[in-house]
Parts: sequence; C-alpha cells; structure tokens
Amino acid sequence: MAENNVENLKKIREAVSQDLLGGRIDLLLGWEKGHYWWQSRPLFARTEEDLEKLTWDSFCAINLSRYLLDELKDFQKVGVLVKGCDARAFNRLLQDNMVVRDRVTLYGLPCPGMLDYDRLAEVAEAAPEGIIEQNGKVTIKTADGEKSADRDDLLADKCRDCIYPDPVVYDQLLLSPVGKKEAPEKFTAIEKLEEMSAEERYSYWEKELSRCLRCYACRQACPFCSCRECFVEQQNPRWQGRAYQASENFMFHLVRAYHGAGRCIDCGECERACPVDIPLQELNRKLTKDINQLYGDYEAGLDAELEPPLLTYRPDDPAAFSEK
Amino acid sequence: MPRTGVFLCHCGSNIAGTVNIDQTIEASRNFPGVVHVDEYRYLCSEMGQDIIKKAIEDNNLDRVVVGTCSPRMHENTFRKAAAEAGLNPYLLEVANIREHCSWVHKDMEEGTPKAIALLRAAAAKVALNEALEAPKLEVEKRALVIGGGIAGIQAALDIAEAGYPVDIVEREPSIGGRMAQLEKTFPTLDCSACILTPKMVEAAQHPNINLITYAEVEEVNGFVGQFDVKIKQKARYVDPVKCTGCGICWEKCPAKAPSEFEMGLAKRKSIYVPFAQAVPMVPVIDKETCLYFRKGRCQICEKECPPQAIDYEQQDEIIERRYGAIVVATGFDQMDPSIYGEYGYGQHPDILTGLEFERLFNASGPTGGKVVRLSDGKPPKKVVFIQCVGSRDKARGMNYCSKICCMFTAKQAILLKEKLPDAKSYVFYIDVRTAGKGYEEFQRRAAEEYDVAYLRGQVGKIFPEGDHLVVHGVDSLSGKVVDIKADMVVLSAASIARADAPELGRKIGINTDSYNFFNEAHPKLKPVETHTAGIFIAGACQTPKDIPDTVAQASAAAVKAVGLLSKEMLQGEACTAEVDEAECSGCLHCVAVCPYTAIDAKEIEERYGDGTLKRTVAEVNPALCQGCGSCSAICRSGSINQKGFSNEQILAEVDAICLQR
Amino acid sequence: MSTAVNETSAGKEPLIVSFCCNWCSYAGGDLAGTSRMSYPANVKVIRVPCSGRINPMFILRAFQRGADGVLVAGCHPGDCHYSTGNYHGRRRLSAFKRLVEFAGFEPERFEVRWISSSEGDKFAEEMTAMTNKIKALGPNRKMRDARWQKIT
Amino acid sequence: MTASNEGSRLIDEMKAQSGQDPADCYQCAKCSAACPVTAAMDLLPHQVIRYLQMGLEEELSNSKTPWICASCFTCAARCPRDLDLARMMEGVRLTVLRKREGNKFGPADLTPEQLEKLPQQALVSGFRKYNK
Amino acid sequence: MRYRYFPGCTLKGQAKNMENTTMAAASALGIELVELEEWQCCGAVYPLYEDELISLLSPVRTLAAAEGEPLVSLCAACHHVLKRAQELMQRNEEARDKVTDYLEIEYKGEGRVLHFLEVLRDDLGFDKLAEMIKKPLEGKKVAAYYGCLLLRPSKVMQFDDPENPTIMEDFIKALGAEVVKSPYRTECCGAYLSVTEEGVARDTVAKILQSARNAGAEALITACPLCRYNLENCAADDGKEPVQVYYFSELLAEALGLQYKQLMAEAKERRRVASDSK
Repeated sequence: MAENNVENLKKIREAVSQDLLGGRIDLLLGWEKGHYWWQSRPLFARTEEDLEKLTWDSFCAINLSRYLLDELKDFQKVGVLVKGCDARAFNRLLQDNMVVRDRVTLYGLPCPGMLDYDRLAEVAEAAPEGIIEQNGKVTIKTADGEKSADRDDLLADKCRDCIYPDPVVYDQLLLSPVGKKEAPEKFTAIEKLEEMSAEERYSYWEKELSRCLRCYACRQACPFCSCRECFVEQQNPRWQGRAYQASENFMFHLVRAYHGAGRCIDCGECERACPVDIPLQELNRKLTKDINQLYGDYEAGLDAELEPPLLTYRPDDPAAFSEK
Repeated sequence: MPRTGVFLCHCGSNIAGTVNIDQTIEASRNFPGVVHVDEYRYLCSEMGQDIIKKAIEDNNLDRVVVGTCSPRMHENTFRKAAAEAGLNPYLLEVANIREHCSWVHKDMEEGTPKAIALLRAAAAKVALNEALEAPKLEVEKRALVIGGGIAGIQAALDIAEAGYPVDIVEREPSIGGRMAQLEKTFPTLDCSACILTPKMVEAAQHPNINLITYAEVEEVNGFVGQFDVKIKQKARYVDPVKCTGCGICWEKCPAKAPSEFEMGLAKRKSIYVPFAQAVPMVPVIDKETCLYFRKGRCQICEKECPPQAIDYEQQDEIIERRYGAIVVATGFDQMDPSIYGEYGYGQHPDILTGLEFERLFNASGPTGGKVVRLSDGKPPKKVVFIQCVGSRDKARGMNYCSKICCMFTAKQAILLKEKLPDAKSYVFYIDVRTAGKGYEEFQRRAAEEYDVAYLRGQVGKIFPEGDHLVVHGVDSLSGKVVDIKADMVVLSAASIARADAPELGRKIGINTDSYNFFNEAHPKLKPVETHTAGIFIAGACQTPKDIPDTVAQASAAAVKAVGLLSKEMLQGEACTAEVDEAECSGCLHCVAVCPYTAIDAKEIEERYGDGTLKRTVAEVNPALCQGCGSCSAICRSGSINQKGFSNEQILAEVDAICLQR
Repeated sequence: MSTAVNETSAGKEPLIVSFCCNWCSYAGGDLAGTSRMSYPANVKVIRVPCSGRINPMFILRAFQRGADGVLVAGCHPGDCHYSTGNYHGRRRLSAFKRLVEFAGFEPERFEVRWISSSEGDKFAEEMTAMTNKIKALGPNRKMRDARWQKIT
Repeated sequence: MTASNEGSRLIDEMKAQSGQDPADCYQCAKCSAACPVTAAMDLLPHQVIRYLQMGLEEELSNSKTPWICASCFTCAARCPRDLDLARMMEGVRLTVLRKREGNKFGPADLTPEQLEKLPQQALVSGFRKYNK
Repeated sequence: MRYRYFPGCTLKGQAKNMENTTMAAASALGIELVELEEWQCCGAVYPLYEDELISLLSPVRTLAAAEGEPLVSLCAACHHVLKRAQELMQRNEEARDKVTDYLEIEYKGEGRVLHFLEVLRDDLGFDKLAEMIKKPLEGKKVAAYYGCLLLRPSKVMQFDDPENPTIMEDFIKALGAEVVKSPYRTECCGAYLSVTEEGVARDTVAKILQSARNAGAEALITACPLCRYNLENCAADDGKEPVQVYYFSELLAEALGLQYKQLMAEAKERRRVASDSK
C-alpha cells in the first residue's frame, strides 16, 4: 500500500475535491492522521483546506458509515470514503432506513486490510517508530533497527477474517479491487468454544464479561446499533440493571449480540472499540454461523435488498429446539 | 399507587378443594397496591358479579384481579361486570387458579402457593394496565366478489338479494367459469348450460349486481368494513354501451387463435365472445392476434360494426372503489398431465384430459357435439379412462384427492354409451370415491347399466400401434396384466389451484396452503372465513369441489358477508400495538413481520437546532392490528409496544412469579 | 404469610416459567385442567397472545430473577392464530436458544414446544418432562441475580 | 398363512437400510403396470408390497418375483407414494442371501459357453445380485 | 476440455470398441480423457441397501481418485454406480465416514460425475458437435435406446427427463441421421437376467426391437454393453432384417469421418504409450 500511497491519496483527493468544490457534496467523511503516526480519526472536510488533512494509509480502520447518522442531520449531501466494511455498514444503515441513499455519495476504496500497532510492536519486540511497506512485506523501524514481516501477519483483528475487502456498494470506485478473500479461520474460535462443556463456557464468558465497564463503546461504534434510545438506558421498562455483576453483564452482552442476529455485518468495530478487549465478535459470529446453518446463507450488508433472516421465514424452517 | 381489589372464587370445591382460600386471601393482602380482598363461592354468578361491582364502587377500586377459572372462559363476563361498575374493562385481569392450578395439582400444599404466585403476577400486571378502547370501525355497505364462476355468481346473487350492492370482477370476457364448459352435470345429468345460463342472466340483470368482466383486482388496501380496491378494467376495444352483440364482427374477423374456452381444441376469432351464451354479450379484441394491432391493417370489424362500437383507442382503466366485504371465488385449473411421460399426453391427439373430452359432447363444441377421435374423425369404439393422473401422487403431482374425477368419469362414460351405444369404456382407478347424495347410485349405474368396465389398477404405458393406442395396465384384483387396444384415452388430470392464486392472495392479504389453495380460517368451524376479517372464500379456490358443494359454500360466504354488511359499526381489537414516536428510529423491522400490513411508515417533523428535521417512524393502524405482538418482540428499543401485553406488563409478571420460588 | 407457604418456598423446588400463546398452548393447558391431568406445580404460566410476542429479554429476565427453566409454548407451525407469528418466533427463538447455550446455559434450561389447544395430554407431559429435566440438572445459578431473592 | 406385521425384522431393517416403509403404499398397482418383466413373476410387484404389509415373509422368500426383478427402477420412477420398490425387492433378496446357504447362483451354474460369451458386466451383476 | 476417465471392466474386454471409438472421437473433438492411473471394477450394480458398504469401497475410491476433476465414464452401468455412490456420500454422513475411514481417504462427494453424452451435450454442445461432423449420417434411420441406468432414479442421475428423454435423439440429430422414436426406448432390456433367466430377457428384447422396427428404425444406439449384449444375443431370429445395434460412440466416430483402420492404430498407440509410462 505504502508504495502507491502518495498516488492513491492523490487520486482520492482529486475525486472528492471535485465533488466538494462542485457542490455535489457538502461534507466529506474521511480519515486524518491522529496524534500518533499509527492512528487515524474521522475527518469532516468541508473545504479544500480541510481536504489537505485527508489521509489513506494502513491505519484507517475506523468505520465511517456510522458517522452518517449525525452528519446527515446537518448536511444535505454527504460524501463518505468506504472500505469493504464501511460499505457493508452503509447497506446495514440503508436497510434500517437510517440513511437516504440519494443524499450520500460513496467513494469506494478497496482495502488491503488495516495494520495493528500492537501487532507491530509484538513482532518488532520494541516500540515501532515507523513502517515501510513493499510487496506484501512491512519493514518496521524501531530504535534498535529494522525488522521485516509479512503484511498479513500484522493485520488488525477485524481485518484478519475479512472476506469482502472491496466495497459492495459505491458511486465511484477510486482504486482497483482487491478481490474476494478466504477466511477459513473465521469460525475456529467459535467451534472451539462449542466443544467446551456448558460449565466451561459459562466460566469463560463470566470471566471475559467481568471486565465490562459498561462504557458502551462497542455500541457507539456499531452500524447495527442505531436505536434512538438503547434498551440499556431505558427507564420504563428497565431492561438493564446497573450493577457490575455477572447477571447484568450477560444481560447486556447477550442482548446486544442478539440485536445483531442476522444483521451484523462482521466489521469488528465493536471489538476494536472495546477498551478491555472483550471478544465481542465471538458472540456476533456465533449467531451468524447458526442462523446461516439453520436458515440458509445470508451475509448482512452485501445486498440491502435481501430480507434479513429474522424478518422472514419459510413454513418448513428447521428449529433448534429438542422438538423440531 | 393503584387501588387494586382481589376477588377469589371457590368455584364450589373446584378451587377451594385444592387451594387454601384463607391463606391465599392473607397472601393477597400483601401484594403491592392491593387495598381490598374478597371471596365468593361462585364469582361468575350474578351474586358474585355484584360483589365485585359493589366493591369497586365502595372502595373506589381502579384495578381488579379475579382469581377464577381460565380467562378464556369468563374474562369477558368479569370485564363486562367491571364496566357496569364504571371501570374500564381492560383494568381487570384474571388469574387462572382453576384450569392451571387447582385442577392439575394434587393438594393444597401444591395448589396454594401456586395460586398465590399466579395472583401476585396478575396483581403486578394489572397495576400497569391502562384503560383501553376497542376501535369502532365503519362498514362500507358494498361487497366485492372476485371470480364470476358458479361460486361467484351464487354468492353475488345471495348478497344482492339481501339488499346490498355487489360487484363481480371476472378476468375473462364473460362470467360462467368452469361450469359453462360442462355438457352435463352429475348425478342428475341435467344440462349444465340449462341451469347455469339463467343464473348468469339473473346476475346480469339484478339491480344490485354490477358485472365488471375482463378485469382483474390490482390492489387491496384497508381492512374489514373498508377495503379499498383497485380493479384494472382491461381494454376490450369495444364500447359495451354501443355494442348490441349482433356478432357481425366475429363473423367477419379474418384472424384466428386457439379458443381458451374450448381448451385449445378449436379456434376462435381475434374479436370474440368466449361462448355462445356469454354474459355480457360484448366481444373483446385479443390484441396479440388481431391483425390491426399486429400489423396496422385490417380494421374489418370496425368497418362492419353496425353501431360503430369498435374503439381501437380504448385503454386499460383503473376502477377504485371501497367495499365492506370481499368474497374470493377464483376457481381452479386442470393440471397439465404431460409430465406423465408414460401416458403420452400432448404427443397424440386421441389422448385427452377430462375437461377436453367434455367439450366433445357439447353441441357448440369443437366437434359439434360428435364424440369422435380428433386424429381421424371416427367415433371411438374403446375409450380408456385413467383416474388419479396427478392426484394422490406426492411424487410427481398433488398429494390430495381431486374429489370430482370419479364422478365426472362415470358421467362421461354414461354419456358416451348414450351417444355411441357400441362404445365400450374402461376405467383404471385406485379407489372409487362417491360420497355425495345420489353419487354412489350413479356410479353403480355406470358399471351395471352402461357396461363400464372398472379395473382396479393403474396404467404403465400408452403407445400408438397402428390405428390404436395400446394401453398397458394392471388389474390388481385379479393380479392380471391388461393390454387394451383403445381408440381414445381420457386422463382425469388433477384439479389444481390457479397458478396465480398466491399472487392474488398476497394482493388481498389472505394466505394459501402448500398446494396454493386459499386457506380457510378453521378447517371445521370457519370453512368460508379467512384469517383476514371481512374476506371470505367460496368454491374450488379453497380445495377441489363439485357444484353442489361450491354453491353451498358460496351461499355460506354470502351470509357471512351479509352479516358483516348489516352491522352499523364493527368493534376492533383493543390490545393493539402502539408506537412511541420519540423513541422509534424508523428501521421498520416491525413492518416486515406484521401479518396484517397494519404498520406503515410515517414521516414526522422534529425540532433540530434552529430548524426542523424530517424523519421516518412506524405508525400502527389500530383498525388493522390484531394484537399478535410480533412487532413488539422484534423491536430492539421497545418503541413499538403492545397494549394489554406490554413489555412492562410481561416483565412485571416474570418478576412477580419469580419473587417466590 | 403462613408457614406452610414458606416451607414449600424454601428454594429446593425448581421454578419453571412457561410463556404460553393464548390460542393454542394456553388453551391446551386449560384442556389439561378440564381433563384433570396433573403436572408439577413448579410450572407457572404467563399468558401471551402468540409465541411471536416473546422478546428473548423476557427469558433472560426470568433467569436473572430465579427461574430454573423457561419453556415457551405456541401453536404448531402452520396453525398460528395470526398466521405467521410462530414462524417468526421459531427463527428468533432458535437463534436465541443457540446463543444462550453458547453463553454456557445447559440446553435443557430453555426450550420451545408446539402444543395445540386439543393437546391437553401433551401439555401435561411436556410440563412434567421439563420439570423432571430441570430437577435432574439442579438449580440454575447462571445469570441469577442474587439480590432479587433477598428482597423476598 | 400367518398375517401379521408386528415386530417384523425384515420391515424394521427395510426402513433403516432403504428408507422404504411398506405401510406408505396404497396398492394402486402402478408399479405392476410399469414393470417390464411381470410375465415371469409369480407375484406382481404390488403384491410383494402387500405381502410385506401383511408380514408374509415366509411366502416372500419362496417367491420367484424378487429374483426376476432386474432393478430397472421404473416402478420407483412412477410410484405416486414416492416409494422405491427396487430397494424393497433388494431387501427381500438380501434376507434370503444373508442366510447361510442362501446363495441363488454361483460360477458353477454357468456353462463354459456362457462364460465365454457374457460380458464382464453381466457376470459381476449376476454375482452381486444372487450371491453373498 | 480435460476430464478424468473411468473405463470399467467391460470396456477393456467385450466393449473395447466403445472405448476405441470414443477415444478417437474425443481427440477429434478436442476433449481430453485422462484415464485414472489405477482403477477397479465399479461393482456393476449399485447396492440398494445402505449397509452394503463393501460394495461402495471401489466406486468411492474411484470418485476420490478423480481429485475433484470431472470424472467421465462411457458405460451406463459404471456411470450409474459412480453417480449414486457420490450421491450417497453427499447425503449419508454416517456411511461416508465409515467408507472413507476404511479407505483412509478424504472424500465428501465433490466433483462432477458425467457420462460422455453429457459432456457432448453440456460442455461441448450439440450445436458445436453438429458443426464438427465431417460425414453426416444422412438418411440413416436411427432410434435411441436409453435403457434404465442413465435415466433412473432421475433425482440422482439428473441425466434427462426420465419419461421423455431427448439427449440421445439430439445426439442422433447432431450426427445428421434421421431420428426414429420408439415407445420402448426407456424400457429395461432384462439386464443381468440374461445370466439367470434368459427367457425373460428374450421377451423384453423382443418388445424393444419390434417396437423400434415398427417405428422404422434401421439402427439402435445404446451406451450400455449389457444392453447391447442382450439386444444382440437375446434377439429372436424371425427371418426379418435385424435392427443393427451400435454403441453411440461408433456412430459418432463414423460421422466424424474416422476410419476403422485409423481407430485401431490409434488404440494400439495409446496402449503402447500407457504401458511405456508404467
């Protein structure tokens, strides 16, 4: 990526600045560099000047589509840069009636997968100070020298099992497609958990969930969480207790995952956002796996026209009960 | 805090024998909000109801719990009593301490704590009950009948006679349906046209009946009492007001097409009436084959028409009208038996279906009423009838019995013998089914007096050999293989649902079974109702049936429709869903799961900053909502909530039941 | 409150919360009653209009508050009073059942049954079977909110 | 003759090993009408199912019919109850063949001329069908 | 177009002409048939009881040996057994585990299993075939004889409409010959009954041949060596001109203009290459 970085960024900037200047969009949602070189944050660009801050590198993990929920209130026409997962998230929002297709311009960015700082540090065994990418290899610069590794080994968790790196919906595709990928490991963790006894699984989750701070960062990042008032905050009825105990931890996490049943687009933003590293994706993927097995393959976010599996039925559907 | 009264019924010893009433009373006093507790031997008696009424007034109760039999038994009784005392009836809840408690548990040790738990749950729920009102719905005093066969005609006549206006929408250019295609009817052998035509004319002339032929239902909205229907009147290209039905146009028309009415065995013109007794006697132009429409020249009909009724410029029109009730009577089709390769249907002109064979008997049919082989025009000597072609066949056809074939086959075999005394009929059958008045006697006459040979078994192969068709079959009773050199073969092809029945069902909001027949609301007790209030079904669109059953069902559907139309107002469901617009994010998942299309999207305007923002929310039409609660279960934020079974109420019940284990 | 009530509520007997649809399963329960078929008093029924009304949060709440087992009962697929409620319910509750099992609940803790209004015998049998299975498993501690019982 | 289908091992095995339950048959005799080799049979194909329904296993193991069946699958292709009679015939044959001394046919039954003339396929099929 | 090829026993013996003509025709048509390196008899009949797993070992080994590439056979019986064994491997997990465990192989029912006629219809296309015909069989009246094994059970074989098949007729048309349809074209020839009950086979064969002759056929084509054997050996000598029975491939080779001598030479060469490579 880095080798074409300058060129790619130029292409992107040209395309969006034309639309911004030409009034076809009032705002562009993109990325700008964060405090550190290995961070980025959303860029809300309204002017040519703003666009100078635009970046596109291996650290643009953040899913921008969800920002449309707020920005469409203030701006009539919004442009968004969408990677594969941002585009699927857009379809999710479209299907949930949260965005108006005509008011959004999607600039598709086929995505090679984003890198993860912790991984870089782990591999370099020192604090990384910068990287150089070439031919699928990454050279990590540290105070002690340089270390080289396969790019695939440095991918962020959310990108490792990505099947659709290319945007599935866009108005303009700005870079050349990456192609569909395989993710044979996608359900491995789940299968492992399935093999455990009920007791072991409960203990596993009790421990994992015990770290939950109820900060709801997972929800804020999630494209399927678009309620105006989340059940956790409702007073009447009060679904969710406030106590930090297993009972309430399970309540929140099972219901959060269930609300994504047949709707989760597997972008992994929840897990990336979680400050205490709860493996939230495992709950999401378990539902995806079972629903697909029971009711046929369905991948949320691929096609906004296809009815999500829990909103439809077939008379001869199977059931997961001991009586079928 | 509510002021709740709890009333316990002994039901003689039915409850009191297994539930310790004194302990239960004591426990009930401690439920939150309970200010009054009482008991009586038979609470459902007038005395018992008076106790409740009086207590409501005396103690200023605003909530009531009765611990009695099942709510499915007496909930209405007690709610009426509460209403008489001035309390909104929906502020009363029933705890089922008889069917679900005293009758299924062995002693007081089991029964008493359970009764207390159920009462506590009811008291917790009732505290959250709200006064509800069932919506009152106006009734449009007009009925729509879809389908103008014998079922539709009969239903329309009955509704019209009861004094209500009724429209018949018929897809074909004429009413009459399948019965018009029949030569004779079993078991009396009266001529089909002789008994049907007078009814067709009566329908056409009835002041309360309006025929809309060559038209199809496009869209149905609304609900019981107020169905808003869009009907597409297809262009006839003939002005029905000017047309006198003189017939010169179709006489002169040079273009031909296979006649649908004659099952493709004969041709009709491009401007045509489907059959000689058509009602209305106004032709239509078939655009697909008309020379003028295809090539821009001809116009003979226009030149020849004495009253100048031809109008090539006519367009399809949409008629929009409101109806209080709808009767669906769209009839059936005959299965195409060509998938049964061993029978060779479609590969030889002398292998026909039952309905095709029927047309050969008709004086205005393709052979002018002569029963002859279509291959060479000779009268057949041996005719083989094969039953259950596509019926009772779960592998290649339909798993059900088509019901009419045994009888129409006996009829055709008798008619054949009467027309051609030298002809011999053979019937391969699995079972002969003749349940119906005079049916068994009729079928026996075929076998005994008309020399029809019934062979119990099936046919494995039919193939031409010389002038004949060799029918290779088995008679299972003798265990003998039979080869018959037949002249004609008649296949009793299954009666099947109209291919577009599911599509029509979706349009009007009724569902179909796995064979695409329309579903009745209850197989025994609601045979003409559907799950959608105000829509009724009649005739073979529900399942294959004969004419007497069809007519009876049509009259039944008409009575149901008339009963509905005769009401001034209808009472809707009170426990409907309701949307909290402030919370609703407008994802409309509720719309997707609603079986009644009772939920719609609605645009609302909301203050935002200095201006306003438009956004979508869900909106429930309480007249359509039947209170299933599926929407409330799918809503992640609980923004749509069912009254009477709200999230709050159900959680309160869970909490209360779990309080004490 | 009398002592007899207190003794049976000492916490040894398991609690089964059963959500029954009004049209089939609740009526099936009524028939079990009129036919005097007995089943354990551990089962407490909450009447809902349809199995499609069940929000999985109701079930989790029951476990939080002390239920040892939850049984949802509805019309047989194809017989729903509201045509499609149980078809939707079947999908939702199937997905949910797999999820709670994944979270560590024993499969027997949450079940769904189709019981028609004419199946009083089946109603009694299923309620008995569920109670026996839960008794064999022992009390449920998972997701239990310890505070709730103390309030009593 | 004993007519009973209670606890028939043949039928239990048949259900398990071929998925065919004779009770599903309503005796329309379509199979018999379809069968190309009924002329040589002592029981018609539908009668074989009838015998199975009645539990007449002894009579079936003495019948010629299962050995005449050439497994052409025409009966199965046309059965309105979606039954595979060819599989049921196999079941009847196997109950005989699986008994000791049950073989119907072996190399000794062939003439040298036949051995010379018959294609490999015919020999293998014959041994498979009539020998265990 | 490359396929793995399973010949089966009979094609190396009595029916070698079916193989020779097919191989020659295939190479003329640009179809590469690569014979499996090691193969065993398919078993000739498919076991109809699902506990007869022994009989499945050989066909499953063959299926796995195709390594996921499309597997073609010529003999109707071989194709039948392979196709049904594959379907069982896809459907019945228990049987699959037992068989593959025993054979110590991995196989889950993958890969296309084709009869050569399907290759001609679906992959090459009869239109294309017709274009490549050098010596159309003009005026020759040919009837198709399907027999049982290619067509039934149709849910598994998926070869053609079991009651009204057209593939062989379309094939005959593509060769430029005149199609004759006989009502007995899908009836059984008597199969292995010719071993034990020759009389039965004589009856069935008589009907098939008579109906073909009545329909005006000069020749019958088949894809099954046993059918051909029965049709030739169980035919009654009624003094009339016999209907000639051919393998479909023989007419194919003829229509492609391949000479008999050329065929033989090619076959010899192929065998030499095969034995050299071993």
